[in-house]
Amino acid sequence: MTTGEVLILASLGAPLAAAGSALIFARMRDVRDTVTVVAALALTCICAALLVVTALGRPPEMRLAEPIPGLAIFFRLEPLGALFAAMASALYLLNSLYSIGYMRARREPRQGRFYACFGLAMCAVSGVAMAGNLFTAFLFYELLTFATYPLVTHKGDETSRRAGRLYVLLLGGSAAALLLPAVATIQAMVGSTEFVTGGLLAGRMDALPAGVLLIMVVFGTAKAALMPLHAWLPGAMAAPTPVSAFLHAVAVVKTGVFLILKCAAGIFGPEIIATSPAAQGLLWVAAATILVASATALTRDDLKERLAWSTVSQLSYIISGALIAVGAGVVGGGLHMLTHAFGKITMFMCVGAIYLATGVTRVSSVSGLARRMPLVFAAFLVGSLSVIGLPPFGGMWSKFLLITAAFGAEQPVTAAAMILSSLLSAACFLPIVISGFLGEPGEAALRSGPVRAPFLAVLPPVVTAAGCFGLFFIGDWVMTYLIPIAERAP
Amino acid sequence: MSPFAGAQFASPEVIQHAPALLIAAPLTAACVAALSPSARWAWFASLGGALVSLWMALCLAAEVARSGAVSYAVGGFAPPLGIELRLDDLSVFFCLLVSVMGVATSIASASLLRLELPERDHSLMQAGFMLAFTGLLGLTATGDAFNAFVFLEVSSIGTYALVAMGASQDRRALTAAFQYLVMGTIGATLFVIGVGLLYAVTGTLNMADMAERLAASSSDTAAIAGLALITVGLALKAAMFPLHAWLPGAYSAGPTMVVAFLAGTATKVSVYLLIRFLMDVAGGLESAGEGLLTWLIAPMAGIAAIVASVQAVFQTETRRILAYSSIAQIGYVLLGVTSGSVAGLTAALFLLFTHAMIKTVIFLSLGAIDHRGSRLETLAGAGREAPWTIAALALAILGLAGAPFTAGFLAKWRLLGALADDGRIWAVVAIAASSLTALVYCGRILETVLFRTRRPAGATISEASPAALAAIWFLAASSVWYGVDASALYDLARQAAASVMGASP
Amino acid sequence: MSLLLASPELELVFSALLLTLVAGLVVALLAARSVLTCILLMSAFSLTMALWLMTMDAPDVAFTEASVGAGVSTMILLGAALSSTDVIPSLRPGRLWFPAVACLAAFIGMALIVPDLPVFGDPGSPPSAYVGRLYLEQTPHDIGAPNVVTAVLASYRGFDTLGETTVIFAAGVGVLLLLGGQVRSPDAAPEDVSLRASAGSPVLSVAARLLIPIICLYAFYVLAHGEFGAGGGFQAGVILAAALILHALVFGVRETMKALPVGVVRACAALGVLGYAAVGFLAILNGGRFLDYDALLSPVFEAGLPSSHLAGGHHHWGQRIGILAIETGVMLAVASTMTAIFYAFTGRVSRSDAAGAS
Amino acid sequence: MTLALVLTPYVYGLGFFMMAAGLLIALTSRHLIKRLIGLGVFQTSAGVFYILLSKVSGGTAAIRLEADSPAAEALASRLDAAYIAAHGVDGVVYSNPLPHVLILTAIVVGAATLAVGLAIIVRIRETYGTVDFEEISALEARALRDVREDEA
Repeated sequence: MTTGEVLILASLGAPLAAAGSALIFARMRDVRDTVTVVAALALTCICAALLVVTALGRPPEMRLAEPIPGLAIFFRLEPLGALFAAMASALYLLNSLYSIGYMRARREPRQGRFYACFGLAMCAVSGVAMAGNLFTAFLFYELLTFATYPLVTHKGDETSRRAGRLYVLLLGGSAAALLLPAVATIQAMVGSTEFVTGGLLAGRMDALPAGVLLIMVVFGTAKAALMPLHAWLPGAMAAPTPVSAFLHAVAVVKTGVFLILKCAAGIFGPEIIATSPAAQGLLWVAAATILVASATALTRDDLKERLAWSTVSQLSYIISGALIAVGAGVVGGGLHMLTHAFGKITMFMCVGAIYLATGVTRVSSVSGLARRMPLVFAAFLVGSLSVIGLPPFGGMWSKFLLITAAFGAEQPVTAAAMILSSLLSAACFLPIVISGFLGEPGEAALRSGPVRAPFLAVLPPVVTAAGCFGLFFIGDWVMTYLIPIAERAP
Repeated sequence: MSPFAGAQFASPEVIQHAPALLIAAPLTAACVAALSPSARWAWFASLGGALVSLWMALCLAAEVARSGAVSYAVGGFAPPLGIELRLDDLSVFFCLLVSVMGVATSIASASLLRLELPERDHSLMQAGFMLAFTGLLGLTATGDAFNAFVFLEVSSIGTYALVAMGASQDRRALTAAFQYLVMGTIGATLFVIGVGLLYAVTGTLNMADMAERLAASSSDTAAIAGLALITVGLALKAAMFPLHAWLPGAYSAGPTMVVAFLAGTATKVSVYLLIRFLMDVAGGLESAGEGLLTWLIAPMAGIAAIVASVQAVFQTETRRILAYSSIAQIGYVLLGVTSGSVAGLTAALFLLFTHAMIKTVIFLSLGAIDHRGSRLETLAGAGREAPWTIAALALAILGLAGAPFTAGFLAKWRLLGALADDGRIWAVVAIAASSLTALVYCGRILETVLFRTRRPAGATISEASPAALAAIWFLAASSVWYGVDASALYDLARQAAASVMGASP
Repeated sequence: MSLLLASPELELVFSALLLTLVAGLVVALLAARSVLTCILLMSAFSLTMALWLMTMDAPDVAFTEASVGAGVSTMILLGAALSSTDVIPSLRPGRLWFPAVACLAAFIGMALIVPDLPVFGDPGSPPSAYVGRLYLEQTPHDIGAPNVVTAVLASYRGFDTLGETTVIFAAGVGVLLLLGGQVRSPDAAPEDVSLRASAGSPVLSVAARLLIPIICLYAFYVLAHGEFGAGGGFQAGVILAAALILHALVFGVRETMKALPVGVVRACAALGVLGYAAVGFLAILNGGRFLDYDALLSPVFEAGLPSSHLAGGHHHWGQRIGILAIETGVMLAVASTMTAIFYAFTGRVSRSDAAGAS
Repeated sequence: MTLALVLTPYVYGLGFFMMAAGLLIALTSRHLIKRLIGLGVFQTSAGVFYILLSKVSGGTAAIRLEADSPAAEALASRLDAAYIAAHGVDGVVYSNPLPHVLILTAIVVGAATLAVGLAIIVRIRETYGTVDFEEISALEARALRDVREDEA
């Protein structure tokens, strides 16, 4: 077995082991939590190694099993996937620490199941990130849906059960009804579903049927929350904050857009996308999503819901990037995936910390809270600036790249939507920070005594905020790293 | 390559008689069970009969892999005078299906019976179960059309009474059993009239001989009518839409061991006969077999896939949900069968096997935790009280929903791929729509057992017995295993499909 | 039958007329409004059917139809329906039209294929010319029994008959499961279902004591004679059961159950099927195929036996012994299953009567 | 043979009529016992069809006769020699025995079905107090409604 194969197996196995031991040690909380963190740390190291190996130009490959002749569970890394895996594992580590702080402080029940599902979800994310063909990606994509469903319904009340139903129905349903037939059709028509540089279907299929397939793939990947299949995401906010922070700002939604990016680059290829009217139509849908979602975010008073709507909007940036058919679009999409993940997870963690310390969940009640928890609000500010796309934070590079690419591909509508949405984002988040720092201390700020959020709930957002800052400086390196996936793009 | 190629499970003397022993062993077991003084001995007898049959089925699988097809002239008279037991890849596939489900049910049966019926009935229940098992095995093995009718009745007559025995838990079992009896008998009689018409045209009852003579016959109106009657009769037995009305009642009210076994095998074996007659016996009459498949079965199967799934959503009783889901699954299988390609038939057979495993797990585990004809709500929070049983149940339900890494997913995948390949987009749409609906009812069951906590008073749930757990987990684990590495089962299915389509595998 | 009428064509006409009578009884059945009428019509239907079968040269079938259809079936129908003398209400027309149209369509569909079916009485039709004829030609050589129906039933298609016996056994198992819970021991058996008015009548009991052995003897005659003329295990079994039922009617079920407990009856049914299967296993052990009667006797032993009476082959003793053995198994299974069913029904009916009375 | 040609549709028609009538009774009668009787007629009519196939004009029951026995000679006297030579076996024309064997089996199966069906009916009458199909349906519907009301 080569080093690459060992690494791939380990990156699938580590989170699985974490899941298993979380179940076995469900009642011994210290053992359980330690094992989770150790596994996450190991996973981060493994993914870093994978990142390096891929950067050295020796992408590891592995054929796990062949459930159907001619159709294998097959892994092959490439820059985008390695980057995604590394990002997810690093944030998984931070979020595990944060979860321990949050869940213990809240004395949540069923924590064994909680960590087990987290581990399983992370395994699924690794699987998608490393998938060498669409079939494998689909398998792990679906696994992710089922693994996160118990997390959405974690609270067990009627609201969360209803959210869970919507979650499974939209994610599982769209995958079963659109993505699965698309994958099957590709396999039936081309005889393979492998991701190929330049596009598997390029030159093998007419633009019209390929366009139909493209529509099926993009809407079938409802995790990317393109309207009108976005409703599950605000609903999923019923879950505990660590779940919203990691899964619904990073793992689940990014898996969706990652899959779309991979398909755009590896299955359809720039030629088909450039000529297909379907791609043009989807771009308009994405532009509409960007605008409508960020406008809706403005109207939401619940902090988590506001963040969720903003996520819907930001995800469509990445989808647009995938559909622009310019190399810079895909690279920009990949970069935005990274920067938005850091920004949004920071914001979610902050919101959770605020909730722990004060019980505040609404925008209208944050007034003056920053005086009690300045560090958290500072991190929130950094996160929002990055998401808005202002220097000196990572989000700036990706937005810049995407908007330039949109203009370059003569898609002024998309570019305009992105610019306008950035303004809306600013209008959406900055008032929170301003009111937190400058507003009169509200009832909530005065009522509760000096309760402090646990250390483990404050440290991780600060670290990710620092990450947002750091990304500003390594953005260029990331772009260079991602260039190979956009090869052969016009 | 068959996974059994090169395997040898017994001495040549035994293998030589395997086709007869396959059927005679459970028959003997049935008699012994009826003679048994105690429930325990009857259980041993039934377990022994089922195991010997499984052993013989394995021997036959190896033998068929080696030599193509096995023919056994019962009584030493060569066909068409004598009755021939004929096992090719297709029949061996179904032999394995029936005997595996039979063994699993048999292992779990003792503890299931203890929950449902007084001890004095156990030995006769085991005898009836073995008779049904004999009949189904006979159906898969026989090469004689009238002999098939006899085994159809052997498998049914006892079953009617067995289903009615559910009356100790749910009085509706009686009316359901009566309806089952009337419909089953009408089905079998239509079948026998159809065989009579084929006999009138060909003068023979041996299926292979019949196929040859049909291919040579000049006028085929009567033969087509005969095939149509056989199709309708078997459609009744297979609960094919719209002739499915008997099934939900029988499945929801019958005793668990009976329902688990029937759900896994009875309708499946009818599908086998349908394939045998329409694609093999009618092979010479291209217009007839294909016409029936294309214009009668395929549209009905498509409607069944959608309508039955929707009906499943609106049921309140757990077993009824699953019964309607079975009807929809038969629709999927028949869509695959009617696709007219080896890939489609392979996918259909694969789905059929995996679905049999899944449904057996589900019914066995529901019965083992003492949940019968009752409403879904009474299962709320069962996951906490019976974690092992419910975990297997959840795995199986995920398989039913077609979640990845389960055999159910791969089966659906193959089916959709094959149908898309044949350009049957309407069938793909029907299955996709039905799968979506399946997600709703599967989700409902999962949500109830895993995430609900409040339960109406009075319902107690306890973990299944070790024997039942062993059977349940064996099947559940296999269904997951076949979701990752399906090559063994898939190869078997493909060989079977290729043998009936006359293509080289 | 064929000897009665001068012309073969007239024979066909006569047969068609009898069939018209049978169909007429079905029309009457369609219109019948009381359960008792239905049962009696059913009985008459079976009897007429048996007559018709005689005209069709099927004496074996006629025998069975008369004993099973008109005899046993009527009896258990009456047993089950005794307390329900109610008039059958008719179905609402709304519920009726769809099945009626379906049945009519089926009839028309079937009628359309008549031109493609063999002509009535045609000796050259595929069924009569192919395998059917082969049996007639081969039987003396293969089996040696004059009655070709028995040869086919018991030997050529012995496997079918094993299945058929199994069906009967399965029915017995089913009925005992459903109704047998309360007829375990003679003490628990119901008071009596004898002919109450005549219970204890010396004439009847003497007649019965005389008749029962004769009926039993006749059953064994039918069993043994099956090889040469109409008859065989099924018919013998039904007749044997009739003797037992007569005993129960005259002396009371309780007495019969004492003489022949349910457990014994159930065991006999199982043993009958088991015996049949054992013949098959024995053939395998002797190196033949399952149910190959030729393999039952070793050649050395067979050489010492006189050759069979008809076609002088030396290997027919195996067939004769095999046929007799499996027919005995069939008789045992059929007789005990019928008795078990009778026990179950009579036990049950009076039980529910008793419940109603108290 | 002309007479046979006329009779053919008639006898098959009677057989098919019995099938349809039996099926109709089995499907539509309100009384469960009558349903079973209808089922019996339906099964028997399948037998009628088989037996119709077995008849050979001028034939006799399939019990082998020696060609020189008086019975065989009496039979032969009614037929022309050519017919016997073409369709007879060793000088005697027999009807086809195979359908007889099959229908023996079918009759037994019918009796078995009847027995099990009646056993179920007896249990139904004990449980519901009626064997009227519609009354049973009404009772079940009422029971279901009661359960629903209890819950509500």
